[in-house]
Amino acid sequence: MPQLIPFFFLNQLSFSFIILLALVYIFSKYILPLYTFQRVIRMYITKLSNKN
Amino acid sequence: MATKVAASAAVDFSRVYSSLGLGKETIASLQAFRKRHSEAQRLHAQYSGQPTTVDLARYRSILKNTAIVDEAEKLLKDFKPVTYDVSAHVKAIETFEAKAVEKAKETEAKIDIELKELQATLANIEEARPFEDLTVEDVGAAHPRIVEAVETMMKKGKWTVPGYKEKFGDLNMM
Amino acid sequence: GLRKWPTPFLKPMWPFMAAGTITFYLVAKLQDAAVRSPEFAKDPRNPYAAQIAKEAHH
Amino acid sequence: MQNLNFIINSPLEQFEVTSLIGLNAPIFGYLNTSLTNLGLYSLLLLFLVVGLHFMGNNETKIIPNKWSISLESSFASLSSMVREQIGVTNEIFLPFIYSLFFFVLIGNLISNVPYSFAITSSAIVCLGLSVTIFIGVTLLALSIHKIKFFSFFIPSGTPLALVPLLVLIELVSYGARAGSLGIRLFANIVAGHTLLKILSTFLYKLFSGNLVVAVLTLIPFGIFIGLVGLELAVSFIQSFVLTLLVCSYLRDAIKLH
Repeated sequence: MPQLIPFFFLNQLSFSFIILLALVYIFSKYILPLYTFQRVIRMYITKLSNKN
Repeated sequence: MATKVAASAAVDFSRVYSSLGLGKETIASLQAFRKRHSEAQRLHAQYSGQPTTVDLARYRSILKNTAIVDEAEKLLKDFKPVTYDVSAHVKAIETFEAKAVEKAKETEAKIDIELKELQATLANIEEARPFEDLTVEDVGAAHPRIVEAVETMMKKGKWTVPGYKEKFGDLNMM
Repeated sequence: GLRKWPTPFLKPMWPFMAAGTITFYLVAKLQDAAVRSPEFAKDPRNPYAAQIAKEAHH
Repeated sequence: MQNLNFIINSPLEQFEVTSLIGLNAPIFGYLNTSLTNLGLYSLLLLFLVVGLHFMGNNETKIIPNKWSISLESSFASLSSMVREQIGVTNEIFLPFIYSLFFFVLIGNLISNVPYSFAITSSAIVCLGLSVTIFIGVTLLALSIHKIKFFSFFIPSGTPLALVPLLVLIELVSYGARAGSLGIRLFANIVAGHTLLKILSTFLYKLFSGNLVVAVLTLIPFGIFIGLVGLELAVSFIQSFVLTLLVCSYLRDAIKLH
């Protein structure tokens, strides 16, 4: 069972944790807010067009 | 003053009415002014055409009471057409004219600025992309209030936009 | 990239980061023990061979 | 038929973690850093996921194109899952859930490419992730509810006599979460990949036999392709199930009952 060879346990764990944390950071700060921002703007534009 | 007279003759009123896009009441007042002007001119022409000499000798022959004729003659002699003190009017007109010219310059400057703005909007319209290419950043730059609203939403950890589901439907796969 | 939004990062993530360090510590101890276990100590692919050899001398 | 002679010892060889660029220096206490193939694939995963999202936003235009619609639908699905599972007030975990979903999903999809490495097939990553999430959720619950958190193990309305027994059972089932989350993912991926490896080796033998046998093996090859399809489905299902369970664990932590 090659998964049980202990040599790179720490290495595997640190890589996957760092990548996951980086992913969460990039998503929460850069990418996901754009979707809510887009939704708010769409609501704003429809409200704008209903007004006049 | 001569140039003014020549200029006023050259004013083509029909063009003034139509092209300058004046307001209705300005056109009405212009027309009234022109009517008064032509009326005055006509009267002036009519009266200046009339003889102003009085044939006193004939009267003396007809009337017995020559004293009346003498009196009329005296009256005639010291009759002076009342000379209106036109200078006040003229001064008023002058100041009005100065003010008008100055206002005209002002409006001219304003029109220049408007012209530049129009040019800018024209350029904007030309380089503006159709609605399909409107990006989120453009609207964000145009309305920083929206950006602040979304930032507070993010800080508070609120990700749902109220009313979005009803209006735009839900792209939910599950 | 695009502009940065002030979404909180630590606020939701602190429990998982703390837990991460705990598991990290546990796995580190596990690995050190396992690497020195007789079964893997002599393994040619063992990157810690030098370390183990030095410790063996003391 | 010249037989390819590189030796494939066991179907599990595909899961071996080897160091591609290693640096083992005796400086400050035996520095052992190395870029392993798992590290390389996780960097590839980070690049793919972030690249997918940067390329797929249709230059942040308001009107979406095909790519941004699909990403918007994934955002809508995950945000509605978070809203339903964890509740509307604390949607603060959406980025974590979203990135966990994509981490596991794209990791599994990469592993379906032949001769690539499966990140989620390494026991320590899956179990580590699962134990971390378990401890994280418990820490969160303790931080919110302090002592009252332990009322979670006593289902409401149990007679006093039964309480110790039930608490024990609840504790065991709560503790099992730590392992089950990871082992489920790990077992599915490893089993699937091992099965495909064994079948493909067998089919290769059949195909390289004489012509008649080769043509006949097209039928089992069809089944094999079906299995590859199944493996793709497994990748999706596993990442979805993991995300859903993490959401429900978070709900238990925040809402207790």
